Amino acid sequence: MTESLKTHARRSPIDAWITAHATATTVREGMLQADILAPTAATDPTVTLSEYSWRRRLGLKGPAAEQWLAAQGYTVPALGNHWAVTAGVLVARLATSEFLVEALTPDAQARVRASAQTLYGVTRISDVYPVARHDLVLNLHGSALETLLRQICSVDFAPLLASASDAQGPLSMTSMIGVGVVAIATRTTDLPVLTLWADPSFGLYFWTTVLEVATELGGGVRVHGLN
Amino acid sequence: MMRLPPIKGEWIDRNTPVDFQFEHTAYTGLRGDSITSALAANGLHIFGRSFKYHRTRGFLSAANHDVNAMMQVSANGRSTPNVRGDVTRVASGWQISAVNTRGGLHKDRFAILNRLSRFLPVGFYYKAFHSKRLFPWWETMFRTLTGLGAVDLKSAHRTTPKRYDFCDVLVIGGGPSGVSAALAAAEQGAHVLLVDENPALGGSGLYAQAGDPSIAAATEAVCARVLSHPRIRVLLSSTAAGYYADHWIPVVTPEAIVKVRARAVIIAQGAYEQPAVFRGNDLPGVLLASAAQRLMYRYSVAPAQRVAILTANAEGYAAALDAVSRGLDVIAVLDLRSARGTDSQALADELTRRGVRLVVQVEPVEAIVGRTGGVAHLRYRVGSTDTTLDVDGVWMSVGFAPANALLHQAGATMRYDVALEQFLPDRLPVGIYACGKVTGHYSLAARMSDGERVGISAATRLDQTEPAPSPSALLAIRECPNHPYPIFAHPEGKEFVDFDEDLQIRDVINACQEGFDSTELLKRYSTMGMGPSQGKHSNLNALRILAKVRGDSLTEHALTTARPMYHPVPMAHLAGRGFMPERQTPLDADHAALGAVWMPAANWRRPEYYAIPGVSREAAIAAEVHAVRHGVGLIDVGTLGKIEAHGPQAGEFLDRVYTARYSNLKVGMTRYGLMLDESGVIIDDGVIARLTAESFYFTTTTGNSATLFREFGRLATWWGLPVGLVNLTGQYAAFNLAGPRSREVLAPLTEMDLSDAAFPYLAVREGHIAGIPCRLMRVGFVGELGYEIHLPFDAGLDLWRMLLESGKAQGIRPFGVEAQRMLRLEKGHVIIGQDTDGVTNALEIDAPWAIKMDKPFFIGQRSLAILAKQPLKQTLVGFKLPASATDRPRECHLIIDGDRIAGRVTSVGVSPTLGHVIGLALVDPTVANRGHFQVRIDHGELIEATVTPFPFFDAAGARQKIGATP
Amino acid sequence: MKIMTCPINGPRLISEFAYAGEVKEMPDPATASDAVWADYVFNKNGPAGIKHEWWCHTPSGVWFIADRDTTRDIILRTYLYSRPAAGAYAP
Amino acid sequence: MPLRLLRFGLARQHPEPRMFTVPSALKKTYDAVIIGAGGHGLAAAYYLARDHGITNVAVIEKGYIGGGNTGRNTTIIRSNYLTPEGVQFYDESVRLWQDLSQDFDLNLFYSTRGHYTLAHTDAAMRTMRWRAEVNKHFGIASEAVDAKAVQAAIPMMDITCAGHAPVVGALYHAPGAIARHDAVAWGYGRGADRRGVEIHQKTEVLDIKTEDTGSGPAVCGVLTNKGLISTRKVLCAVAGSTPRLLSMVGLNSPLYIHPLQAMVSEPIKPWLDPIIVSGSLHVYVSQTARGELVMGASLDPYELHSTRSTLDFAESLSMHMLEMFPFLSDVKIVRQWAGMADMTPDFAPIMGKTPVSGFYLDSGWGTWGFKATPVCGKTMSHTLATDSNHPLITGFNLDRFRRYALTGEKGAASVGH
Repeated sequence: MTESLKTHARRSPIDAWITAHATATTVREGMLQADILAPTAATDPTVTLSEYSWRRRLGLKGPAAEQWLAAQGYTVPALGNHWAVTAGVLVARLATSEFLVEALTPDAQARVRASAQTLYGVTRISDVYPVARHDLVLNLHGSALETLLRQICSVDFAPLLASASDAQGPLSMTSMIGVGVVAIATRTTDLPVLTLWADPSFGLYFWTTVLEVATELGGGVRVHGLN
Repeated sequence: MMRLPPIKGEWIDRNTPVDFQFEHTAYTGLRGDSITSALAANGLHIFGRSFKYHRTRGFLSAANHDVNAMMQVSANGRSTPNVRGDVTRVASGWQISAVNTRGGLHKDRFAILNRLSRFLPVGFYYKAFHSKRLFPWWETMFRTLTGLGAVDLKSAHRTTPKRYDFCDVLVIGGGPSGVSAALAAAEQGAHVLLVDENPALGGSGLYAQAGDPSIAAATEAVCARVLSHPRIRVLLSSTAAGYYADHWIPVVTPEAIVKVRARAVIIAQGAYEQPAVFRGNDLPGVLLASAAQRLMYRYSVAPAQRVAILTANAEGYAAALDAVSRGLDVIAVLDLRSARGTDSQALADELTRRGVRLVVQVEPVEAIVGRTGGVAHLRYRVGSTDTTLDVDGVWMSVGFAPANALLHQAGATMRYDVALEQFLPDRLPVGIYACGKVTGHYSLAARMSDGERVGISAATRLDQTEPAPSPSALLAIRECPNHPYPIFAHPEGKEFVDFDEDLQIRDVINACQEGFDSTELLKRYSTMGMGPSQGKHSNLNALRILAKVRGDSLTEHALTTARPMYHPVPMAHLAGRGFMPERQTPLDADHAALGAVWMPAANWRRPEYYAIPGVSREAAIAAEVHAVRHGVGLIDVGTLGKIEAHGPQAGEFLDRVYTARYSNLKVGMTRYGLMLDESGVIIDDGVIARLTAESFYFTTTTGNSATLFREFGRLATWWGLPVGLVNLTGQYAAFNLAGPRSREVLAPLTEMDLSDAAFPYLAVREGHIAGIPCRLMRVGFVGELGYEIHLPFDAGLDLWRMLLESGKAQGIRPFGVEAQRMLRLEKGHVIIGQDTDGVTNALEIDAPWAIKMDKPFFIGQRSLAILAKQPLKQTLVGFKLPASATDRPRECHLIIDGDRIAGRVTSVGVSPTLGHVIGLALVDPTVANRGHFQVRIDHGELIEATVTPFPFFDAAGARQKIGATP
Repeated sequence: MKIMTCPINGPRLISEFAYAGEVKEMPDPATASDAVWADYVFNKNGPAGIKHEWWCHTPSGVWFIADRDTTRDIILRTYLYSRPAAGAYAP
Repeated sequence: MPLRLLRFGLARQHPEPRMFTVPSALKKTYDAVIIGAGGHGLAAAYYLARDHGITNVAVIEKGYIGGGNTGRNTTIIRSNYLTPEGVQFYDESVRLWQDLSQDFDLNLFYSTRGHYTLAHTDAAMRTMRWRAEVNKHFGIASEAVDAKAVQAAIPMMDITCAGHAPVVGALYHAPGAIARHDAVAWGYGRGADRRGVEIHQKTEVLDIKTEDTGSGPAVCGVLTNKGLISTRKVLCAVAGSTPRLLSMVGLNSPLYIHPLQAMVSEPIKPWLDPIIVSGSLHVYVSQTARGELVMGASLDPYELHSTRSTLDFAESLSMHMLEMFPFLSDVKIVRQWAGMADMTPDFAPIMGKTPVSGFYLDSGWGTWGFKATPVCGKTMSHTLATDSNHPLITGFNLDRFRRYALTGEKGAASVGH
């Protein structure tokens, strides 16, 4: 078989939106991303959506899942529904015994990618159950963040956002505009950032709907996110 | 001109005129005017017609309850029905007309009904019009008469930005008690949300002044502190539409609903002033004293020049002083009581000083209409002497009804307090508080101190599980604000109890006489309180009449249940934005580009077929079928449920969930799965693949995927089976590459050994295609050599494109659900939900091979054992029609045996492969056994079908097993 | 809207949860008479009162038991399911 | 103006007597006791007295006449069911309905408006055709019609439902009707009352007494908060309270109670003639003679024995209403309410004799059973009077579950794909 076919693109859950709206694209971790968008109305947007689906990610559960993560050198939060970031890698404990791992920084990508290849490889690791994670991942940020959230989710995020840190914190699994999401609040600038993970098959609906509400509030898309 | 001189706190902006039309005549009001205050300022006093008798009506409350001043408003290309004229702020360019008239407000042709009123008693429509022959004619007439405003069928959907909000203490009502409560609660550190239906705080504290500005000043002072308090947020022009479980209150703002979750709720909504019931009490110019005060202080409009005030409390004397101080001529203050209370007396003395005539022991006889259509005279009686006054306004101040609907909804119990002649909250639920007039406090000082007490209590008892102690016993009442029976019958009637529904005293009495002498029955028979104001100004007086008729007291009656909405709410507000979650496979955009005609599948959409320009639907589908049978086709099956089960007991788990056995399934092989409910009814099916000794991968139908995955989790918990369940439904793409040439298409893209030896029929393999990790299953749903390929979502689109590219030489075609349906029908494979229904049990589809009754347990097994002892009611059979047949049955056409229904067609079509009609049917076995049956097709003719075994095509399954020569 | 408290995820609107009926232990299919089995399959504990029910927090997939008063619409307690002690039939 | 209204204008005294007399106290004994003075219970009492000459009957009502689901439903009357049992049963009901106003000399506003059950998927459309074919087989006017026909009949409707659920067709049922619900109970109540039946409102049943006759248990009395009644026949027609009464006689049933909610708009000028139902969007709506839109949706998602209202009901129903009828954006909802629906596993009622001799059931009405009121009265009075199930209800007996002989009405619940 030819080399050319061996390498393939990862597709973002909002690939169709990107190809329709981006005037220029770039590839991050093998995933097509918008580089430049047709200029949006908001010059200084009150709330922004940034996509991070391209980050390397893995998910797992099973009796030996926590052990395996530790063996891989990841720091696992002890508490259920909590997350912790070490060496640019986020490890989240969903409910009690399921885990979501994501490389946040550029230099952490390769490491998580390697772990993912082991985890999802054809040879199973006993008592570790891989959970595919091709989620739509997006960051919400800005002065109108809470206003936006109050239109799309019944949970009061004020406490979560208040406790936002860059090292660890609680996470919330809830339903937003009818889609199940994992939500965490981090803080890299003065304002907190809410990161959401959603099932990719809901990706386009979720992205376009939240963007529609955000746009009404004077917000828009920030292609390169905050970092 | 009836506009009064400016006064502090008025809501109007004298520098901004507003030009609008009412009933096709141009008027000018001021910014801040309500529709009716602007009309009053222009000298009008008739604003609408009543619902039943089409009587002319004017102001009643000027507080959002003037149901007879409902308007049809046309503005910016939108015509809106049932706009409340008494509170809606008029804007430039509005074209306004009264609802419910025929030929305009002043030439309303239906006014004739007023003269016929004596022939239209309570419930008249139950007593006539019902001859079977004539009713339709009468009904048509009723339907032209009925209704209020009209909807504009052209107007577009208006979405609203509905949102959630949260607070410690929600205070509903911004009058003196409410603002005091909000301030006190905030001072305790609570985050407070204060809601008031008016555009400004203060309530009656600002308009009931008794001519003494210091009262308004005291209220103003508290309002100012509230507005500047860091922990108090204020929502104005907003109503709390109801109380729902766990302190969940929809606050209706002009733009949208705010759904507030509070930790404590304080109801401080005050009281509705109640009308006196006497002949002519509905004439334009006869209104509640509080309405007059609102008009004088909020809009600086004089609702009259020469006023008689009918009263039974201090509030009436206060209103008189307000009238005098605003320069109106108070002809007389007529007191229904034999003696004044202490509060009244003080105010009466002041009125005497100002030369106002005061009378006691008054019994109103009638208000009499004048040439202008408004009230011109008031006749009253003292002892046996009648006096008639020339007036242009009659103000009623005889008592109040507490605004306690939300307390009712929250589950508070009420008691009727005889001393106060008012319903008071008795026991309040946890976290619910009340203050002000609702709890019987009427003086400004009392309302403020009550509010403060309750505000502190609410803020300091957050999240306590015990309800607050009942509202404090009232301070000794110096003067009762409520007359026990302000109701005065007149031999000629027209004393209105309910202004929405045009109900008079005799209507209540007659309803009781007919046996509807309980609050609920009275309401239902007379429609008392069923109108847009929901009885806010009628239920109490009706109850008083009811009690009098029954010879008992209000202490023995309860008000009818006050259900939401507290105040009518537009559907656009309730609907909000209307989120509709939709799922898409990664191929969605490409399907569209390929000309997909969509069909909904749960919250997904799937290509029904791919349209070809200039080719019919049938032909396009036939072409897709042909491609799969003779070449190769590709279908997106990514909407199927996709689940993994891991762990040593995964096989045992599947043995219990499905009817077949999986614990003995060889690694690398797949097996069909049929799922039942506990009663033996088929609910789902799929393919189960064993990837390793401890890992299974399986599919469910699209519609059931979410609920079944959830249910598997429950079963594992219930059964105590530690099985690891992973839902890949959205995380994986899947498509089926099928057809004799499918192998040729796949081979160039993979190093996997696709030979029958290495990868036989029904096997599952994991490997890479074009470098993408994939799961391949050789399944035979469409009955050809085929590979169902499951792979990560993010790689789905690329592999789909590569396969279409790679298959060009083999003439590959994407195919849709319809082609797949025909292909599987030729193979006689059932579709759960089409060839079965909500009651079809597993014995009825003739698939014994799929059901292992010798297993220890599976869901539905025990019930099947019971059903097996009974004769089959129906069985699934195949049938065909000769190629010559021109008429063909459709799905769900019935199988007829003599005069009875013997079954139905579940699937049918002309097989492009076989060239004649084939189908499946659920049929009474005795009929099926005859080898032929009759189907009743469209237009009723019966056609003969021949029972035939299925699969209809390639019965031995050679094509899917070893592949056919293309 | 009612608030229900998931033992793992905490208090949420009840619309985040799925209801799966009362906890109903199954008779031994091997020994149960047809009548006993039909009663298990079809009959319900119909009268109003306090019910022990299966509920699932759908965004997290957490199953738990809720004790609910169906007369007053009040959720009394929520907790994770534990298998009944020996004696009850365990499928 | 019909002449019969003249008397009201001319008479000095209101010329109408009580519709129902107020019986003094409970008697010691009745030939039959009917529990529940809703439409069903009163209809049974009416036909017991009129057709079977049994008038020594007490109707016991915890609240007031017609205060339960009779007064809470959305008043839709139709017979477009799926099974022969269902179709024939409801067809008889519709036939009775059509003459009821004249029988009672009371205008029930029985209004034949036509009834559209919309299909938004091909699977739903198959079910519509199935129902249409079964209906036609029994001579009932039902037709499966396509989207064009729907649009032609309801031109103001957004046939795409805001693009969310395009209508592909419908089941059109011409006899579909609405009626003034309370009046039905009053009509039956008045008729029964005039024939000597006693209606005891605000009287609550505390227990039902049975004795063992050797051949199993038999009813012998009813204990109320106003004293003990001895009787050999008890009809239970209490919808949401049925399970409680069943437990009094030691019976189990598959009945479970979910609230069913409804809401009504302010009066607007009539624009909607037919009754519209959409299963996918969970909407049913009709416009009354007062001009109000009466709207309902699907059952609440969990068991509850309370008639509380929920906001999410009003929100989602409004949302779906606007998908179909966007021009109603500014029309206001004035009131919402709920009733307790007694559901069964096969979507058919549970009627007739029970293992307890003399205890008869009229239950399992699911979405309120208003449309069945007359035929329930007819069949249950027959069953009571003759102690044998009326032929129209033999398919609906309680023991069908023990026998695994469920009706097929739930067949319509099948879903495609």
